[in-house]
Amino acid sequence: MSAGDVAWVLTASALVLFMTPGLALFYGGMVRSKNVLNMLMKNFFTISIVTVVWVLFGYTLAFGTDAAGVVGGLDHLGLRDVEGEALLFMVFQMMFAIITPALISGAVAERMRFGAWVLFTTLWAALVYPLVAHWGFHPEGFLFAWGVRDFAGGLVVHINAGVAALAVVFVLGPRRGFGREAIRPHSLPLTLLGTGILWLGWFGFNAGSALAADGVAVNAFVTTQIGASLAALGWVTAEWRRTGKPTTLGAASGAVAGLVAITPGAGFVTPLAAMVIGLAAGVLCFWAVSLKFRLGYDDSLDVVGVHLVGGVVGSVLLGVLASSEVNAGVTDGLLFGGSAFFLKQVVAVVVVMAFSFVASYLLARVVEATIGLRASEREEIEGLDITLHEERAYVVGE
Amino acid sequence: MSAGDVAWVLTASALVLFMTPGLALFYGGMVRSKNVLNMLMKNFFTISIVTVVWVLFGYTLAFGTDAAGVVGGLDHLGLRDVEGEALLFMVFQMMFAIITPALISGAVAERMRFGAWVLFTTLWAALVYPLVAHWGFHPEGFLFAWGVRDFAGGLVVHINAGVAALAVVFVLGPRRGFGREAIRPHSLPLTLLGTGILWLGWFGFNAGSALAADGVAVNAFVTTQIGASLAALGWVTAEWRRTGKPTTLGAASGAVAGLVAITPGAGFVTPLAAMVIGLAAGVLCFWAVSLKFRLGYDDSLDVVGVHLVGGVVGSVLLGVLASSEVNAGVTDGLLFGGSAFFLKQVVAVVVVMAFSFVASYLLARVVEATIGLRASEREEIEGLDITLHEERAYVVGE
Amino acid sequence: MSAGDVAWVLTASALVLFMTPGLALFYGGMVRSKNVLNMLMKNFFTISIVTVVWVLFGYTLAFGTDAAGVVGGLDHLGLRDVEGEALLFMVFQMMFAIITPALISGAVAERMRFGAWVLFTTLWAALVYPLVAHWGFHPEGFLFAWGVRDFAGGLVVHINAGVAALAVVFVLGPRRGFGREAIRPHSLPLTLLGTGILWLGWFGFNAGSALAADGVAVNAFVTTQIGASLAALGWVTAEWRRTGKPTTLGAASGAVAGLVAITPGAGFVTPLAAMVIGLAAGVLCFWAVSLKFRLGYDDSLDVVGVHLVGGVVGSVLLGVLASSEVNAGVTDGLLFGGSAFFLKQVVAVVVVMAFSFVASYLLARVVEATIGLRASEREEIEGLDITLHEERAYVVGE
Amino acid sequence: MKLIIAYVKPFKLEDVKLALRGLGVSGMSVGEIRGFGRQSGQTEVYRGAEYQVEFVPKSRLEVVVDDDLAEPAVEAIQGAARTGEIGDGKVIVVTVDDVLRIRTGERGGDAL
Amino acid sequence: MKLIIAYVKPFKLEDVKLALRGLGVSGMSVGEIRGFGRQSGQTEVYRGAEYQVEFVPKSRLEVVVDDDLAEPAVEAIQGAARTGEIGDGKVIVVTVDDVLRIRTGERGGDAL
Amino acid sequence: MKLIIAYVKPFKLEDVKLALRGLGVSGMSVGEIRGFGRQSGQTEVYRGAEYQVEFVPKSRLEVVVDDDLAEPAVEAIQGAARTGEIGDGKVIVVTVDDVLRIRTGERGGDAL
Ligand SMILES: Nc1ncnc2c1ncn2[C@@H]1O[C@H](COP(=O)(O)OP(=O)(O)O)[C@@H](O)[C@H]1O
Ligand SMILES: Nc1ncnc2c1ncn2[C@@H]1O[C@H](COP(=O)(O)OP(=O)(O)O)[C@@H](O)[C@H]1O
Ligand SMILES: Nc1ncnc2c1ncn2[C@@H]1O[C@H](COP(=O)(O)OP(=O)(O)O)[C@@H](O)[C@H]1O
Repeated sequence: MSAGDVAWVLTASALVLFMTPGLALFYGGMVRSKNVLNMLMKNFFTISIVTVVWVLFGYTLAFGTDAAGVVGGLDHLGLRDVEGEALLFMVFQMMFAIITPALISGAVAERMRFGAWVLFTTLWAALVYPLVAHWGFHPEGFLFAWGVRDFAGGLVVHINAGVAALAVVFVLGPRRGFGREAIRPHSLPLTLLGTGILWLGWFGFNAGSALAADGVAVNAFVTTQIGASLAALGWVTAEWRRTGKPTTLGAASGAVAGLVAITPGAGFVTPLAAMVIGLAAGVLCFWAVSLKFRLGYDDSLDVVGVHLVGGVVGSVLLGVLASSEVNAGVTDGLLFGGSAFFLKQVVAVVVVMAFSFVASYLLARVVEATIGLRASEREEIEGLDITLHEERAYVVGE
Repeated sequence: MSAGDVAWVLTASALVLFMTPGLALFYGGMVRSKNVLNMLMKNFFTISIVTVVWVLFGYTLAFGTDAAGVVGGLDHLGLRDVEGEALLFMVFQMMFAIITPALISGAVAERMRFGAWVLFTTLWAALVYPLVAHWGFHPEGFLFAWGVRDFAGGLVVHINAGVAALAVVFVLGPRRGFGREAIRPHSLPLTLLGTGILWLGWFGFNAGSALAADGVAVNAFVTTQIGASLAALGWVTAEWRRTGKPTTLGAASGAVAGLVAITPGAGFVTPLAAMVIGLAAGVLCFWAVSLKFRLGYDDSLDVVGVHLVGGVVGSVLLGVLASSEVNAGVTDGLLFGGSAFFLKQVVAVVVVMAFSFVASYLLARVVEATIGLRASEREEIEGLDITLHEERAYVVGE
Repeated sequence: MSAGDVAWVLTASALVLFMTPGLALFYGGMVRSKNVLNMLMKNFFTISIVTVVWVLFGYTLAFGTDAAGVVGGLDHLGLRDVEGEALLFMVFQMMFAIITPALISGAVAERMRFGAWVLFTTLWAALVYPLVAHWGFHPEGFLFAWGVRDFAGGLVVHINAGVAALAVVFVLGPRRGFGREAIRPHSLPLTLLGTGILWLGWFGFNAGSALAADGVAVNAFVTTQIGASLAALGWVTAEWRRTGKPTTLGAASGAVAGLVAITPGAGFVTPLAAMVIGLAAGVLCFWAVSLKFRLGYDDSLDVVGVHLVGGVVGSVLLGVLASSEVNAGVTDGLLFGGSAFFLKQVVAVVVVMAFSFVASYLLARVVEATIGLRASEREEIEGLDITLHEERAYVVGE
Repeated sequence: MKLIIAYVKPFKLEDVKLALRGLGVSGMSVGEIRGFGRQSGQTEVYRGAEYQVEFVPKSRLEVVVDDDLAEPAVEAIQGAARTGEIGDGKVIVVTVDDVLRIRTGERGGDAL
Repeated sequence: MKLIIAYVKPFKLEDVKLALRGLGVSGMSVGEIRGFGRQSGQTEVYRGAEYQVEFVPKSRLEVVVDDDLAEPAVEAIQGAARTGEIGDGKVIVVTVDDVLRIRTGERGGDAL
Repeated sequence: MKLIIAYVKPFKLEDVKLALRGLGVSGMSVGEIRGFGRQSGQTEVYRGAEYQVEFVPKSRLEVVVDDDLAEPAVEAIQGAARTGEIGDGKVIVVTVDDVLRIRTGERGGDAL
């Protein structure tokens, strides 16, 4: 790696770390004011938890010498022999390992205890994420080796987190009043700020995944910008037509949906293909977030509707639009006659969804059975901030 | 371009994109709480709109093969043949094309309909910005070819947006109560946050315009820091003397005024010259923002006073202080005997102001005549957030 | 320097500048709503003040040709002959000179007049900071030359600012009601946002101090991430055990304490050593912030507890854990048999504390004797925002 | 003396204030409340679903006046606050035993 | 007519509203107050030290009713707001001289 | 029983509370209001122009007391809230028909 490549990956790593505080604000603005600190805390503390897990053994389980395509060996336990470029790669990947479980926190908002979150995240970051990362990112991971491609984490990050969110919600149950009363965001400006930070960070997320300051990075950068923009356009247009009102929450959610959907293909598709992916993600995710009301699961901040659905849309459309001209590292998609690649992408989606759902469901059950998952009725009514953290987010007039 | 140059321009592009959410917060804090979401939405949605316009034809109109020095040809329609370094340049310039119309949103705050904004921005981004960008940035654009220099967008971005803001305000008219009652910012902390983000992003804006990680970039970086600091100092000192109180809004506005004023000369003047430019911008813009009350046009968030005036101050002072020693790409300014260059800068300012004013005025009239520009009295009284977006920015006590 | 190195240091400089607005928000959220603008203003204005001081003579006093190991000569007065790489180094260091006095503002919050702050900061940035910077950072500064090491400013920035804060607080006295009533943060979300920005910026602060995009930068980046994470973990665990509640303010403060503590050693210790430093900082700083109540000095936002204590912990532990294998620029620490180096670190801590305390105390007295330090009782009761700036932070329902 | 409590549409507060001033009423106290009544609350959109906020924000003003000013004040308020639409609000009159001006200790009418 | 003022635990407001509706009470006005009384405020932690907030947030509701509805309304409020714990709140009844509906100018019972 | 309503300068609230406690008053309810009166509002600066905010923020407290405690309570409030400057505020006394403690159903004096 040249100094230029190192400079870019260092920058990208910093930007990706910044995404987690951004996510905290994005989610924090969407909960009621009595639960915002708990939301922020769950995200910030996830940074600490995963950093420790990743340094000690998460990294080696994901990127250590391959064992049967399923998991990495223990050769890099405690970062043994991880130096120079490998150390840079380790920390860049660490940021992904951090934000993935953090994404789940949006689905369990306003009712999952903090202690339960700490335990669940620790287990999930140790047992679920490294495996999926190995399959999708490690050259000898069975999905990657088979030809599946996931440029920056459509499978590994978004589908993985989105389906885990669904599993945990099944165990946790809905918030009091879900479906009956409208539970409104307490501060949309906070959510929009979070969106801006996420958008910024995503350039590091996607363009940084080129691991070099080269043409692939540039392509990923451009497709990221286009995917986010088109999805916001798609989402807002769809809701404008349905409700007659374009909303800021729609614009924010649409942008994130587009960023999610372009993630798997950012370095593999053309800018024009990114327009298609973004538009599709915006419209489909808008439709998807209404499912929870109809099906009755309380995915509070739409992790399923945005990250799972957006990740699936992006991973599958990559199977259609991938172009070996853009990046020799991928085989052509359906559109260019690569039906095999398309099928592999679909299979990969199913495999990751199945594994992550089952594993996450079991971990949630374990936490429930041991220390309990859910806040008491009183805690939920009075708010998690004051009852679990004994803090108040806003104190005015003093 | 070396990997180092690519790394820097990628970083700069990300930082410039981040400026638009920053601007949204900067403006959002200055409006009343009933209109903050509309303000944020106008800025975020502008990202989507301009991204599409720029990809499809905006870029080629600005940077396609020159036609008579006035406009670019259609050779890059839909980004045809835009790859590698060109693609990087395209996306860096896209961020400028986005924030320029976004700047206008501050002048029309709290009364322009969202739909009208969407239409106006689309037309403006398609018909006005690309032309001015071609004149000032394209090697064969008539202003650039004539010897006019605009390092990072004093003419193309700030004067262009500032004068357009004035034109639209003339068509739109003032807010109810303007001049009679004081319309106060609803959250100055939000505005200060936006200022911080803008300051950060401006390093990408100005130092990134070197399109390389070289001495010119370093010089632009340093002059940017100095220009912003001195202008904040100048503005606050001026108001401290007049009203006896230094204000945070003054510090924030001063910093932005300095960033605007140093933009055209960042890579062309010495650090000490930047002190002069910054100080002048701070004092003159402080004086300029009071004009609207005297002249009675409601430039709500002072786009004219800060961006137009700051841009003119910077572009003209560049004519005085430009130094070919700092950058061989510019001819000496008045101070070093370059009276010709000084005159060219003045002429360029006049040309851009004239064109942008007329074009923007006509576009505003078109929008007014077709779908209407202005919110109804009831919408304005109850607030644009709840009436146009059916959302409430802050919901406390739930 | 290669373009890659320049790209990274430019990026790092931008990130470090961004830390001061971040600090403003971090502090701003912790004060009462009637004083938040004053808090923000003190920080933003410090950027302007120090930029001027640094350009005119601060830089040359710190990094001009050495005079007796104590101070730099006047050869770079007004940036004379500071070009290219030197100019880049100048602006990177400028950002450190800015945030150091800004840190002090947290200790004097809610009662120090704005004018007094302006005068104090100007004097301090001119007379105190450049000297300490010369001693610790300049190759011929007596501490550096003697073998003391301070990778990114444990001594120069954090101990220096932390002890200065203590000195000023002694002169200024406590806020009305300190110790009797609980003075609560008015917006913890603002504080968490500030924490996120500080964390991001710190990557530039520490990894940028390598002044190259190389292995040392990577190591500093990784240890920074680990130090912050472990300290947040340590702080929250400690308070969880004591009070039964994990707090967001604890997580935020812990992260900052870890970032402070890893600063002096970031490029000199291994990732595992960083875990030790972070954990120690988290636990010790948690204990330290309670001292002010017992000893009765009103270090309002815990600049002493976090920056002084964290800086001492980090500088001393560097004396224990420094590894010449990680970086040939440092001698081994106590753990590897380097008792001499350990002692030098301890001595350096004492020297900087003694000098900075005395100098800062005298400057505070001078300001008190001339224009007065402290706001009147009425100003303190009604709030500094409305009385000193005639602005209100939040205006709702308009 | 009478204590007049009125719930009015916030954007009408300004007019009401002027009307009372016109009667020589020296001061008043205003707070914000959530009003429930015939007027239905604003529609809001969340995740593509529209719903109605149950309450309507109103301004609640309190003004103490001498008995003879009570009726004129009530009428002034009505005149100024009226739009003719549902939700214009109510005016309530309650008898006051005594009023005191803290600064001077004056009682009754002199306290106003 | 009577003006009923009640301080209740915020999360009970919903039930109180329904109970009053049940009696055919057409509207009410609700504000937020800081309550001081026997119930001790929430504990909060700051810098590792626990302390108690002095007040308790309560909802304050005002409802004007005809004389004959006053007693039932008071009982309805009690029934709905009661948890049996300290801090359930108070209900205060005050006599109203007159009420006016701004929209129509109706007075007395018709104004409700 | 009497309902005492007082508008006081916010930073005096603490003293008023202590004074009432001194009389054995068990509780009170406090809200924030915008006060209009003789006292002119704070000056603010916007874009280099100074203007005056029309209102002054005040604390509004409500306390219900037995008849015999009413006068002492009024005096206690005045004593504690007084600064001697314009804007110290008012105290209003209104007769209460009945009070009820929600928790126990106690009425009248026992409810306090
Ligand atoms: N019985 C009541 N007691 C107290 N306040 C009431 C009552 N009825 C209505 N209000 C207040 O008056 C406001 C307007 O009443 P509403 O029935 O909506 O329209 P209108 O005033 O035209 O009858 C309500 O929002 C509420 O604040
Ligand atoms: N004398 C009083 N005057 C006005 N409000 C009161 C009075 N006493 C209590 N309150 C209000 O009633 C609320 C509940 O009273 P409290 O003594 O805490 O419990 P309880 O209602 O069980 O007696 C208080 O928070 C306060 O708002
Ligand atoms: N007639 C009134 N009705 C209700 N509240 C009043 C009235 N007059 C004054 N107030 C309240 O009392 C406060 C103080 O009154 P003001 O005239 O400013 O000073 P002072 O109390 O010294 O006469 C005002 O801010 C307002 O809240």
